[in-house]
Amino acid sequence: MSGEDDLIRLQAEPIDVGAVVGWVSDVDGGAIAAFVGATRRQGGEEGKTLAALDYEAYEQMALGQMRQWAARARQQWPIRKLAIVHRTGRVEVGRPSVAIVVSTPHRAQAFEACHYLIDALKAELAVWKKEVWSDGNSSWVD
Amino acid sequence: MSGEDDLIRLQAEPIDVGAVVGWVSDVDGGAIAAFVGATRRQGGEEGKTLAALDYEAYEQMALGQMRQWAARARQQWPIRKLAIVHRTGRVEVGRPSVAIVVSTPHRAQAFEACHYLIDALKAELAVWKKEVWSDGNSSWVD
Amino acid sequence: MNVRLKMFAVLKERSGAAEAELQLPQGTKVSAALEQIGRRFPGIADVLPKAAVAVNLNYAGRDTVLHDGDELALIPPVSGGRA
Amino acid sequence: MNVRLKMFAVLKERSGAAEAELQLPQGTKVSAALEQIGRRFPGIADVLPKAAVAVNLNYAGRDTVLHDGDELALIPPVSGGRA
Repeated sequence: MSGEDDLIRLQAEPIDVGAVVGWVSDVDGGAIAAFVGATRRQGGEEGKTLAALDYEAYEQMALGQMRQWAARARQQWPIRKLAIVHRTGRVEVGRPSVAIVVSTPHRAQAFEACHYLIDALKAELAVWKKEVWSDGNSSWVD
Repeated sequence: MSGEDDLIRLQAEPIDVGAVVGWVSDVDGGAIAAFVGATRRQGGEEGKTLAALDYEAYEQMALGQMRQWAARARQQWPIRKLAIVHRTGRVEVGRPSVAIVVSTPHRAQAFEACHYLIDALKAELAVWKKEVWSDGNSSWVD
Repeated sequence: MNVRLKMFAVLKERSGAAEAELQLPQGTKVSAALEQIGRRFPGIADVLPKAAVAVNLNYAGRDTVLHDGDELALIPPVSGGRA
Repeated sequence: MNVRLKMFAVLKERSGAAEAELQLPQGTKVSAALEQIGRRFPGIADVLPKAAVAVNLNYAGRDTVLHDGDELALIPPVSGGRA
């Protein structure tokens, strides 16, 4: 159900979305759905703006959670290949912090599985983020 | 509603999915959903396999259709940026024939808009494909 | 009047032409143009009754009246829907 | 017995430590471990009552009994849900 057909990573390096989609592309999976989360530009008090987010992970736990949701998604949809890649460290505004890519025979399945996985990650992943503002201040996001 | 925030193309060159996602990435659009369609491997009669598809477009009409659906999607969802890129010419099995990428403030909107657009393209786009088999035979797909 | 004919995919292959100029009487409808096309390209005459037609990039019915300079396209069934 | 403590994000910053070794009596529950943590790291004592806890990578309740070699992690609220 899992294994070499899942790419599940936490990484400090920028996410190469094209490479992840390429990895998921499968000669048997005609439909590929992807979700990419990027930090949005935000204004704060006194005209300061958000510059970046710092991501910190409880790596072993977060990887375990990602693998568990991958397995649950595979129980529900005929997934050929699946990738979940999440950033750690500093991610500038507009850059990807997470990429989820799923290939299935038909497109509705790919959308559903991808949406399920990002909802699960947003709800529970053992990764925390700290806002870094243009004035140098920073604070953890609850 | 449209214009510089839409990338709508037919192209004979391979689709660089990472570049398209990068183009759509927007400092105001936190959620990016993408669909990539790739030709599936198929077996035919007498052990022959599908090698590629040849795509032929009625370019002006297809581009008009793509622009019209982009405008309709923008009426329904708060889309920041939107890309629809479709191949023409020969596309080998497993390679992308179409990429649709949408950025919105929230993720459910991005999935819905992306799914809407690929459903529309699959139903009506003035693009035709011919199957090219491993034995050199080929036939138009109805 | 002159109408530009465009053909695609299986229709292009079976007719042997991607484009052609049609000379038609003023006020000709799509239905009459299709009859002329069938005589000129007998290889596609059998599929013309079920081919969709676009005039100036929009789908058009058989009763549509053509005008000088129009672009008439024969639209084979659109593929897709596999994935 | 020894239990390895891990702290993350705001808890790591306020305690000043990412990891620590706890020496606990055999049979100690999570609740009692948290009391010891609060005395050792007073900077996070006020948030410990609402912190979630994981034992050996799984969420665990306050009544969970700890064992020698366990990894006890204090889990700040998980962010996300913005996009």
